[in-house]
Amino acid sequence: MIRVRRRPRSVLSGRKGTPRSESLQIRSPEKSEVWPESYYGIFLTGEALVASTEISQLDFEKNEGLKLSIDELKQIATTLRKNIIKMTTAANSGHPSSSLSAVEVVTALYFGGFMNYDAKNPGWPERDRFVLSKGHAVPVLYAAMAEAGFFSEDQLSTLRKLGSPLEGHPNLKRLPGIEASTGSLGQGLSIGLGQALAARVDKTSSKVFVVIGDGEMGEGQIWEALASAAKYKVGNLTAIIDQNGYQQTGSTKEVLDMGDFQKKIEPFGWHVQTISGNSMEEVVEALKTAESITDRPKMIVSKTKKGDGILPLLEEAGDTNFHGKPLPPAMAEKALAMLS
Amino acid sequence: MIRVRRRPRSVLSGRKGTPRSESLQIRSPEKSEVWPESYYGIFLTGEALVASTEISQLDFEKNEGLKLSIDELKQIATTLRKNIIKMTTAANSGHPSSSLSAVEVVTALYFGGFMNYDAKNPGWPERDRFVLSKGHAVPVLYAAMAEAGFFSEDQLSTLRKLGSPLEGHPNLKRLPGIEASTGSLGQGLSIGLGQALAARVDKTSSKVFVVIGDGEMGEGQIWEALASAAKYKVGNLTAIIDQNGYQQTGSTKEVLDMGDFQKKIEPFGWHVQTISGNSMEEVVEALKTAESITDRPKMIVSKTKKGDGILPLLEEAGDTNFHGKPLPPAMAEKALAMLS
Amino acid sequence: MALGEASGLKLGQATRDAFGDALKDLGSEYKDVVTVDGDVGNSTRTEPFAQAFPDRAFNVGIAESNMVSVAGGLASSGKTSVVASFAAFLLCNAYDQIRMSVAFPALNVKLVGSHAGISIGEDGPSQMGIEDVALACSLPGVVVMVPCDAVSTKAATKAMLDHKGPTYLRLGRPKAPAVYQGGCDFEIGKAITLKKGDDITLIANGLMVPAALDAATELEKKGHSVRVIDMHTVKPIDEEAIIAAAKETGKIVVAEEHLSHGGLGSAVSMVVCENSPVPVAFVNLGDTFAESGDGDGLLEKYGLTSNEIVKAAEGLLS
Amino acid sequence: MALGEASGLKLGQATRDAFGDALKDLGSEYKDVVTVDGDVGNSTRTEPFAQAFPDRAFNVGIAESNMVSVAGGLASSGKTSVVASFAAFLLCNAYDQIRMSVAFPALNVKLVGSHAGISIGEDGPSQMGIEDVALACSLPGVVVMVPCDAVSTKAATKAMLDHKGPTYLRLGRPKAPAVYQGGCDFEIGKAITLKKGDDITLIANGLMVPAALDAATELEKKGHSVRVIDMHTVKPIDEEAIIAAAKETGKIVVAEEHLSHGGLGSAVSMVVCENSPVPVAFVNLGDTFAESGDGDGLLEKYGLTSNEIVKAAEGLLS
Ligand SMILES: Cc1ncc(C[n+]2csc(CCOP(=O)(O)OP(=O)(O)O)c2C)c(N)n1
Ligand SMILES: Cc1ncc(C[n+]2csc(CCOP(=O)(O)OP(=O)(O)O)c2C)c(N)n1
Ligand SMILES: [Mg+2]
Ligand SMILES: [Mg+2]
Repeated sequence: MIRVRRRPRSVLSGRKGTPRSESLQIRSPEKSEVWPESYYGIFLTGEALVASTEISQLDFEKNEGLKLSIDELKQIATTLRKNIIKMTTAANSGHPSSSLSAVEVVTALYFGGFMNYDAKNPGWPERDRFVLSKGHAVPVLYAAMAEAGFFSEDQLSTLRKLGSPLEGHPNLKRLPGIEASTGSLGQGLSIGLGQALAARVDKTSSKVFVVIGDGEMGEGQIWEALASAAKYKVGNLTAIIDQNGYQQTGSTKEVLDMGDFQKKIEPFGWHVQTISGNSMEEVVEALKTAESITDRPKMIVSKTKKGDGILPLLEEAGDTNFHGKPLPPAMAEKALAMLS
Repeated sequence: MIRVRRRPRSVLSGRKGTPRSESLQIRSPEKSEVWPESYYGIFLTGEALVASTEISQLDFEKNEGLKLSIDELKQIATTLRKNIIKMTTAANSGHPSSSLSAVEVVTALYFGGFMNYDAKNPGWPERDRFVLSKGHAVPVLYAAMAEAGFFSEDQLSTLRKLGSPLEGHPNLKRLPGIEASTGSLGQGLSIGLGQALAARVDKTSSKVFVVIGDGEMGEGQIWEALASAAKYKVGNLTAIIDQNGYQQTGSTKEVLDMGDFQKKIEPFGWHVQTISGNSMEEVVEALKTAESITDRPKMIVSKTKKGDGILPLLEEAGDTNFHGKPLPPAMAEKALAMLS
Repeated sequence: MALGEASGLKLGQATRDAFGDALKDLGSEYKDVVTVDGDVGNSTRTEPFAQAFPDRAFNVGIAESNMVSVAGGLASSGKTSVVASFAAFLLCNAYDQIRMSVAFPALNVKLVGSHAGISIGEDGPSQMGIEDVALACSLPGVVVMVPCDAVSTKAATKAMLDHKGPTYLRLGRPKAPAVYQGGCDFEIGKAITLKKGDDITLIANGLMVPAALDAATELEKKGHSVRVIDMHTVKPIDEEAIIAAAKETGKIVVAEEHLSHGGLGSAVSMVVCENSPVPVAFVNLGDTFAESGDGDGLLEKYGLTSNEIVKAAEGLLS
Repeated sequence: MALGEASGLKLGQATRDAFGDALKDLGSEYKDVVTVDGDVGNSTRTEPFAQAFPDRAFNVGIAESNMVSVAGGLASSGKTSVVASFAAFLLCNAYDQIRMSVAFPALNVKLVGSHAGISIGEDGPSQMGIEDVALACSLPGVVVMVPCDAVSTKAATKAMLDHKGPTYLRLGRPKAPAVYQGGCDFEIGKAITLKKGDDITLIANGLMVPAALDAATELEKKGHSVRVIDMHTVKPIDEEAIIAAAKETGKIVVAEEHLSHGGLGSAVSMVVCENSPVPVAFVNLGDTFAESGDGDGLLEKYGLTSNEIVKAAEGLLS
């Protein structure tokens, strides 16, 4: 079982964060008339939620912890993928394919040494922030948070159930560690910009990372945020477009073809890189480059595959978008086998 | 007195437009406690509202009417400038400087042979449409409409007065010839796109022209419209950014510097030209070029001066933005003299 | 017990499905109709129309502001624009565009909001339209309709296309109990009395209509004579029906799957206070966001049930 | 006759000016306060604060959606964000951002909308906030304040900063009659009784408070004993004051510079119906957009005057 938690530098050096006042309350999964018993199978069979991997507990005191190797990151990515499928199939709803495309980016951010956070003290004011603007992909975030120790892995099975703080879209009021309540597309980059500006006002070194969907780029508010982030030269803001080529009603080519994002965003005054976003190597490299730029906001156009990791199954099902639907249990079992 | 009215081709060839049902009702100006008597001076002295010019009635039947010469267009532009100043000073409110920067573009569109309309039958379905997205600059439009014969020039003095359809921002319900109710910035390009698409559905040759402010370009909705207009390759849509370098609270450089619009908009799939928008020659040339492009939407970045024509007076007043305020009567008199 | 069961209703189509079918069916006759979508046509059910009439269907992507103003532009050129999204995204995300590109110029735009209410379930609050009626009613001149089942939704869809001017049609996601089995005489602004009665009136719309019918069944068992009104149009509201209810039954319960502020309850209250003051009780979401969970569980947890209507009625009757 | 003149009030500062002064004055003490503007700081009067505290003031340009979510982001990092624009642009153009980036996460964002009502005059309907109260009240958990004059606006500005959570403050453009000359004991959710009386109660807020005072003067001349209440907070509404008014005076007139739907009138009606049904009459804009014209002329034309309040009251008293 992986348990990765980075103790932020400031905590090590004696500063103390303020804990968030609301305490985490997670109820056990409730049964419901709505779903057939079988949907709970994956969790109810007693199979451990997270395939245990070999990465050992890190030495936090030396604070070299989170610079996991590419191989270790890839192992975590696989764990996240499995949990994404399990939890959405168990919930019998949700957006697994949208979550899968963003796995490498989220894994690298949380476990690759790019973000400072304290899973046991999520309200630590000087933490870095992660905003999932494409909120419907929140299973990838929950999987990462469980992995990072914000809450226990078993709780993933409460996804979308009445009473659970693991709501269908991120809710910052109910789940410590969530930095923005999203679900209405288009708002996350502006929220992240606000957080980046707060760090400037407070003279802290907090960084902010925002993940946006390629369909979501149709929202004008993103372009408002691009312009104003450039105005304020927020060097502590990095955004990632998860360019998986699909939106709800079809491919982005059919629905709204935004073409080459790099060409569109560079003239707004951002530093832009375009990478293969399901390659852990390229993601880590791009985040390093972004880290080194501090005089303006940074965009990573991350070309990915929606449903990455289980594409053959989506093809078999005749729907490589597979938007907003969970894998039926039999398909989920195949997917888990494929990922193992 | 100029009276320019183009009888659209279809009317000449026997087709008949449908008149708009609401009839134009304009009341005479009402006095008010709020403004000092002096503000009415310009209209009450009996001076003709429009300086009479030498251009003769055009021969509509030959339908060569509206291709006025550059010199004739410049004369009209001067008339519009004077009327903008007179009507806003008389109203003691409004946005003269924002109107003045767009005079050449509006003059060329209405009188340079680029738009088909019938001032006496404004509802003619196959007309071309003009949408003033930066609705606060509506004095330039009212001045042009009076000039084109949509209503009589005397009515300009009712601007912003209770009962007058010449409202502070364009209101399509009350003034035939107005194609969009604007005033909340950001919506005009989308409205124009809808009109361009309607022409496609109806298989008419209507064209649509939209004027946008450079500050207004901060509104995300414009960028939404840019993307979707490119998707639909609306070759009958031309937009003009009136890049006068100022918005409400300062220069665009200070408030929101969007830099080079051409570089930003070309990657969206538009045909883009950048011109000096207070040069009648360049405006006419650019509109001709745009007319020749029919496979995608067209943008003209029109670099202008806010308050063009009376800049020395704005400098003297120490405010080259002069946003949203009328010229005090004495300054207006000077301005009119300067323009004569 | 499922909604409507106590009053013998069977589950029918979801109102969004009924709308989708009706729109497609009317498409050939109503040639001026065009649709404008924001990448959710497969959820709002404009998709069948779009497939049948591809030249009259536009999908602008995830850009609700643009979507609504494009619809306004089409309408200003003579089209009947049907513009659909989730109620929350349509009303909340494009409100100013509705105000200025649709309502102020009084254009012929038909706003359609699906996924209204908390019964959408698992997707949670960000996707739930719980304030849409308040927002739609705050637009001068806009007709606001909240049909309760498939049959009345089909009728409302036709009424909306026949009406000249802007309208809002509120639709739900889950299957809805079939209230009108033998057809529905739907007229904008004219409430439908589903049950006659003299002791108390239950006024409801949307999914709360079957809940009100269930409540009436329960209350009648206890010996009360209950009037039930389907107030499918919130604006213009049927003042006559409300005044008659106030005068004749002296007590009113208003039930809706919506926030307390600015919904059906507030509209009824103003009519009552102005014309015939009587006690009114309210069954609604109150002043809160809901959460993720199964739809039925949410209706239960947030008090949108026939039980709550019965309780409210008994409070007035006692 | 000018508003407030009949009751001997003098013109004071516009509420937006009072807000601007108060915000700047409080800026040094309230160190967490930041402002976020959308290119209208010189109209909303956040400008003095921005000049005094340039590092804590952000102007994102003409982009209200971004403006509100940026304010939400700042608040989620511990700031008290004051975000101001014209009421119409703030509430209408950024509603979904308020819903999701502010109200749902219940962040400490202070929404401030200037140019509310039709008294702004010549700029016309596109710039008039006539639905802002309905929209603000439709946001769960958001406090909604409509102060009537400079003194109470200054108090409201402080109360807003002291309150933990999202608030909306409605401000007007023109100079407002000075209702509170000797200071104002402003408490969120606690109405202020300006005049005691037993025959009828006039409940008002904003510019309609001086109109109500004028009306009361007139009605008292005719022998009626009139209670006047400044209902400066629409949400949470002071139920106690309303119930007492209903019980003790038996008749209520509600006056506001706002649409009929979803405003103060509807909030009062619900409380009245639920607790103590009595006749209520309404003085408001009804269901219409206004037009361009001088502010006083518009108030007259659209019936937002003391005369209309007198008429409404006499309707109930006769
Ligand atoms: C404002 C808004 N409009 C519409 C939706 C409905 N919706 C949810 S996901 C989605 C598609 C998102 O596409 P993209 O951003 O490419 O994300 P992906 O699922 O491909 O990762 C849509 C339209 C929404 N959540 N918010
Ligand atoms: C949505 C919206 N936000 C704010 C305003 C207020 N406003 C009116 S004009 C203006 C400045 C416009 O600048 P620009 O587009 O450059 O036009 P200019 O006056 O310079 O021609 C602003 C902010 C508005 N009318 N609409
Ligand atoms: Mg995508
Ligand atoms: Mg400008």
